[in-house]
Amino acid sequence: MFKRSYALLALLVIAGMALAACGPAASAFECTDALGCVTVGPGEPIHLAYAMVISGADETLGVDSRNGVEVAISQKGQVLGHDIQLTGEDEGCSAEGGQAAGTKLAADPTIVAVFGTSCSSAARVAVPLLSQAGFAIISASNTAPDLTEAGNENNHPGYLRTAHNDEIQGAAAAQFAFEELGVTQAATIHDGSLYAEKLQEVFATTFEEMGGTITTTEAVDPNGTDFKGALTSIAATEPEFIYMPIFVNAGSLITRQAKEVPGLEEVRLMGADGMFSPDLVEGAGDAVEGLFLSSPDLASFGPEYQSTFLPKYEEMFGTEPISVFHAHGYDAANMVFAAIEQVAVQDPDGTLHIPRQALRDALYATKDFKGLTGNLTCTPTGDCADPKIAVYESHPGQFPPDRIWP
Amino acid sequence: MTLLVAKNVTKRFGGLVALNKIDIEMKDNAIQSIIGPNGAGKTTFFNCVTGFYTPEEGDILLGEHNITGLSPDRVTQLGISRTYQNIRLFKNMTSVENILVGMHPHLKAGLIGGIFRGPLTRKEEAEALKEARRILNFVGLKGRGDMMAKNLPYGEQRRLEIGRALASKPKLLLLDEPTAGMNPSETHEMMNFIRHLRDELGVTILLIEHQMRVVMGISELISVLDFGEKIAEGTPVEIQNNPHVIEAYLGRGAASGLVQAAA
Amino acid sequence: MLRNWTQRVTLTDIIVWALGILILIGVIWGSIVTLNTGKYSTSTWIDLTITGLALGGVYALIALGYTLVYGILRMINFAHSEVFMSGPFTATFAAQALIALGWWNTYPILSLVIVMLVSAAVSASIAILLERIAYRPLRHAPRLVPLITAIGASFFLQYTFRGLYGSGLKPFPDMEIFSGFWLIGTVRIFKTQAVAILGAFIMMLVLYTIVQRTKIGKAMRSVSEDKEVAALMGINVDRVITTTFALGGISAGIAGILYLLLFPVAHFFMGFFPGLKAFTAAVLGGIGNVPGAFLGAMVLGLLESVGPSLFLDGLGIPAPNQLKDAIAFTILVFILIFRPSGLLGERLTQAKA
Amino acid sequence: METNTSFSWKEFVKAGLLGGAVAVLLSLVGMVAAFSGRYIVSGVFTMGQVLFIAPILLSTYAALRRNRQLTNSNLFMAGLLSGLVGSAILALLVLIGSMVNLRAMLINASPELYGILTFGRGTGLGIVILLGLGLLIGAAAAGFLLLPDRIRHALTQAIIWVLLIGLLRDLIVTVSFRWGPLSSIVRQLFAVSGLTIIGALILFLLVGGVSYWRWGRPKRDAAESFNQQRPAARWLTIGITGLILLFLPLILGTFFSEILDNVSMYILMGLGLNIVVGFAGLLDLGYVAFFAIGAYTIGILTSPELGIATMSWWEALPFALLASFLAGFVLGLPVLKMRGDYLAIVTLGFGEIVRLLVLSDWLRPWLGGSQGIQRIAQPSIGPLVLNTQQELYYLFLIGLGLVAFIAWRLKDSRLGRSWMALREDEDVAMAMGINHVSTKLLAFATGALFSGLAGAIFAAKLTSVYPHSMNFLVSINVLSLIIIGGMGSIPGVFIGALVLIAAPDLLREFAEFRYLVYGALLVVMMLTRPEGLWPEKRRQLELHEEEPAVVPAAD
Repeated sequence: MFKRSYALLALLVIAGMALAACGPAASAFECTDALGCVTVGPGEPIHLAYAMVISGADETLGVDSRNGVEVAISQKGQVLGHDIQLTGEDEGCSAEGGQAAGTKLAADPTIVAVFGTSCSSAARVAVPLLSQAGFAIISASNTAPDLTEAGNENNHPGYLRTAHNDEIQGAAAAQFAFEELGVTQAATIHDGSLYAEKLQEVFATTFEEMGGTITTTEAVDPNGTDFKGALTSIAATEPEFIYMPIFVNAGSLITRQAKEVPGLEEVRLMGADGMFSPDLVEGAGDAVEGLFLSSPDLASFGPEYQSTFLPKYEEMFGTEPISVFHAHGYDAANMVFAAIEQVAVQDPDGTLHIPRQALRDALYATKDFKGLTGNLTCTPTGDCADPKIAVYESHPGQFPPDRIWP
Repeated sequence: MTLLVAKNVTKRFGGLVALNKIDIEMKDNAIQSIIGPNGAGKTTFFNCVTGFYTPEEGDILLGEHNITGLSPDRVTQLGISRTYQNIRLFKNMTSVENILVGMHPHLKAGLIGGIFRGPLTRKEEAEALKEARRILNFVGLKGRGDMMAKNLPYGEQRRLEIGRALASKPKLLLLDEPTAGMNPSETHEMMNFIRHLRDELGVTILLIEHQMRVVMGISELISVLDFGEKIAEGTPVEIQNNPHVIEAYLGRGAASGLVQAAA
Repeated sequence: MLRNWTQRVTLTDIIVWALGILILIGVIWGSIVTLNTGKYSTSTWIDLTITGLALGGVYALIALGYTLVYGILRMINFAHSEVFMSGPFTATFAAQALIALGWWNTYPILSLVIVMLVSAAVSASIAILLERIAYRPLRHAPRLVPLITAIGASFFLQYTFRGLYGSGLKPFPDMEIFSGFWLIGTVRIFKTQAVAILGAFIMMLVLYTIVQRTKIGKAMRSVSEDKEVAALMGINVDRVITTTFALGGISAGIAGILYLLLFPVAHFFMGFFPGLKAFTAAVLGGIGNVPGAFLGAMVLGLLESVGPSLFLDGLGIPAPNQLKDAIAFTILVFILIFRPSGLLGERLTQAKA
Repeated sequence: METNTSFSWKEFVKAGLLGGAVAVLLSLVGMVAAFSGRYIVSGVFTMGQVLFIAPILLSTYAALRRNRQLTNSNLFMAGLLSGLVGSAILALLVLIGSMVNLRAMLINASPELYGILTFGRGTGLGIVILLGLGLLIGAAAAGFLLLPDRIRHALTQAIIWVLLIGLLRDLIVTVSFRWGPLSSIVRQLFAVSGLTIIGALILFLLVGGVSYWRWGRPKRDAAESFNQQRPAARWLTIGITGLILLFLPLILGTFFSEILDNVSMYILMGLGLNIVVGFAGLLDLGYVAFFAIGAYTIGILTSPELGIATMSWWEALPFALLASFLAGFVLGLPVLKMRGDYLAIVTLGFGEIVRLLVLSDWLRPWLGGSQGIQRIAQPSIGPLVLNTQQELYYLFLIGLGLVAFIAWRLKDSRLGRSWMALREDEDVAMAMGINHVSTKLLAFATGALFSGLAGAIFAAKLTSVYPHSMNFLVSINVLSLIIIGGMGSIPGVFIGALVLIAAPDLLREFAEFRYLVYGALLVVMMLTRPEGLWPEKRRQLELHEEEPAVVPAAD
């Protein structure tokens, strides 16, 4: 069976030998880029790829971002007269998945840029591989600080992200809680994901630096349903405020159940952009009243998101956004398009040459880019998310919620 | 000298008393039988002896060892092996393999030996194989060695099972209805075969049997169980004209049905 | 007796017992410490208890499905967790439709009934299909085979529904009549919780009567004793087994709705862990035993919601609730070791494996 | 014999319904749409189309085969009927979809899907086309059945290979990039997606011709031929395969090496679980636990992050193996007295417990909690650090060789016999003097050891471990692959791993439907071929025991 397939491969090669004469003609363009150029022949599509989690328990995260990217592509139509081809690999929200996806994508020199990864654990393994291959890498949902921390072994050239660095968001949340609300006793909840765990850690440290006290840290199962136990043990420590940077599913249930736990009825809850979704409002029902959510400043995010993005998304995928990082994916895609249009060299016959290093530089140089998730400006290490974090207060049946701070 | 001594062995299942104060003694190199209507507790007694059940009361001694409540594998290692009323071979292993499994207690090779197959292990395996073939021949399964056990004809399966039991070199061999489902000629063969076993190998044999011809034909001593009680014991002749036995077999025939359902 | 014990005891037993005792000590010690610190008030404990019982109610209804099937076929219907998922997942759409019709809060009871019917119907039909296509042909195969099939079916169903309805969350709308709580003395019991506990209890009674009193129940019991004999007595074994699966499916479907009343978010993965817990519950109470399943589920729910705070907190384990599943599984293991027939015992004669 | 010409139309309607139902299901779960982007033959037809045509074709063909005795005309009638019914169901879906918005519920019932099903011809015309296609399918099935065997065989082969190569286009092209001048040549045969028409033709004729030519020559299926070879020949085969394996990564490059690494890792685990499930008949669903223990032991002992110890990988390895072996014992002790099916659930529980513990904040100082352990040491030979997939592949290869050898030796040892005896009949096995607890424990612990080894290499490969890598699905993957391959069969593990682990890695659209397909495979396998793709020699009939379970997946 398998021996045969090798034989077949060999045969194909030989058959090809005959056709060797008619190879593609070399183009006039001289590539001087440090990382070389991608050449896209006339009529060929520009090849972009994703490395996101599209199977298993965390798949909504990746599928949602990918959908965001696809919306952007279909809205964009063509870049410099070339279609856009999106292929991708499943990174399984795990290190091994990241390695597999990274290795496979890295082996395909036609790829210009990679969207991903979804999970920071995957990024730590995949990004070096993709960076090696000379791609530009933009993640829509990595939030682990080390990925963009200058000098950190996990920070690699060519890597950018439109998602929020935990450092920024966690700190902002702490600031809001301590200064705006004036609470001094806070508890935190995480769900064992890198994202939540890191975010609450940052919150805790900042909050304590400011002089507040963390009464307790609870951990919950993201697939769990009954969180009364966790909430009760939190209630026993009598916090005035609970920070729970987790995801929609557990988030909405905790929001409900907190109202039912004696001692927590009046305690204010706060989530992060992982919960910034219409599903939360539906899932949490009336209990959502007064829930704080931190998220990039939607000043620019509001109308366009509602008026054009959401309808398009639902038209394409038959459902509302299933998670929270679709807009980030959408922005990432548009950043790439803009950068390509900026650096690509086009031959008269329509052939496109995309210098890789130049593309990266263009992306790092992104400034005041009007995206769904705010005004994107990239730092030299690749943090592109709008640094202005706003806090929103949710009300039943209302999305997006009201911006109340700053 | 006596090989097996069972002293007032009692086994209960919930309310039902399956064995009630049973005493049975066996001489070395004897052929003895246990008879009784269905559900009289014969097989239960076997299970007690072989360690599958732990009797609530009483002792079972094999030679000088007290084997009461030992786990089955220990009992086998001490020299008791058995066959089953409804043949229970390792269906999907070959005849030879069945025998080899039977020889388990006498082989040493463990994990390490199995992996490295040092000279010792290889020697052991080779000898085991030879021995296995010898046993196959002895039970008249020459050339059947590589057949899947389940593909053997009924009679041969019986013999293979006995062969497997012999492979552990038992002092005492328990045969649970060895002639069940056999026609007269096969039955006759089996009787000779059992005598042959005793004479050739000097194994002591305890039978459970229904066919009176067999029982009366080969056993030196017969114990009769009924409702878990030993109601009689003696030579074939004594048993044949023992009123209790006749009653048990003819009188309360109807009753035995119930008991069967219970056991 | 003692003598036999001393003779039979092996190294394994000793180690196992040692482990058991160690854990027991840990549990007791933890509880004592927790109670001494007085971190939690009495009312807190009561709240946790009620929560636990409500959770137990849901587990109970799923566990009934496991128990019925196991009782009859001696097989773990691993895919029952997906039978449980399929109903409510589908019912969320019915609920949305009812809202669109404006019935949801105008005729709450009617709506609830409709939703339950939908859920039960879907779950039941999935269960029946499962039996017909995947299990029936394997009825006489060695026991490993149907179990593996069940695992396969479980994954197939899970991801089929993911494909059909998508992997997003499907929120289940609140019902006004069930919002809020009753005050019994100082004890608050939320209406949803009350419904869950009651529903489970009623369903258990119904099934129990069906199994014990009705004709089909008689047939079920005789099939579980011995299929061949039952067939000889003119019982249509296939029909009985199908009925059993249907009953299991129905109870799973209803369980699903109660589940959604308590935790109003449905998704394709919602069946897996509750299913596992429910199985634990069934074993805990004595699998194949209907009241046992109920009792077991209640105990499990209780231990899960009270356990972490009671046992682990005292031992100074941070974020103890993270480990509540670990508690559930540990219970399962030790039940199976020390009392394999469960709290109430396996009602049906058990086959040896 | 007289051929009976009267037959039940019902059967063929059924066949059609079945085929149609499957086709609809594949469409509604999104497979059709997902694969519609992937051309088999560029511009001609896509995998998506194959996915909704094949079920109808196959079920029709199967039904016809069952009624070979029918007269040709009847066969054709029957075929047309079945095909028509099948396509009618699809048409129905399109029709309903065009009238009501199914999408509110079924997210994949998208205009795109209808477009694919109607070949972009709009509802009305599309439905007509669909029905016509149905008739065509039916006729094709019947005609195919009537072809002389030799030609039919050749055709089948050709079609299968065109599909296969067409699907693996990306893979082949990507790999071909390493072949310098050859790459452009190979790529002549392929379009941007799938084969070019010429490429397809060449391939079709090539394979068709070859298999037509080879027809009649004694062809034995791989399993048989291998088992029948004389030892010498067998060693030769092994030797050659060995050489191929040795140079594989050099030929195929990182892309493939990555896949090879994954496959070998799963084979390692498979061989271990095969001992537990296949040999000893203990269904262990918590197998990932030992994998985790192996990986984490390496992590704890080598990563400077936790500051517990900073050994080299080689120094840590023995500890990892010991740890997993002991874990096998300790976890085994309590559960091994349980009934088979309880064992499954309890081991599953153990797997979860381990995952929860490594995830827990409680053990975070020692195990890294959700942040996992990074900067794990990689094995080094002298100055050379094995840190690329190619290099690590050899580590896997060595481990694989060792483990396979051990498994193979144990299979026919006294221990192996005891395991099988226990699997066959535990009571009797005990009556043969086999201590069931210690024997089972050995199986459990040996399996754990292999899994631990896999974990240790895994940790080195990633230089990091996270609790999320240790989930239940790993156990399911391993279980699936040994069952598909053939329980108790060592070569079966290899086949299973190649099919189940490599396939999703090669076909990215597939990844999304991985577990759907696994599940279906498990069920179908158990129903139709419980002994697996490469059955264990002795075991071949084992699972058919009391009653042949050869029953079509549904009827």
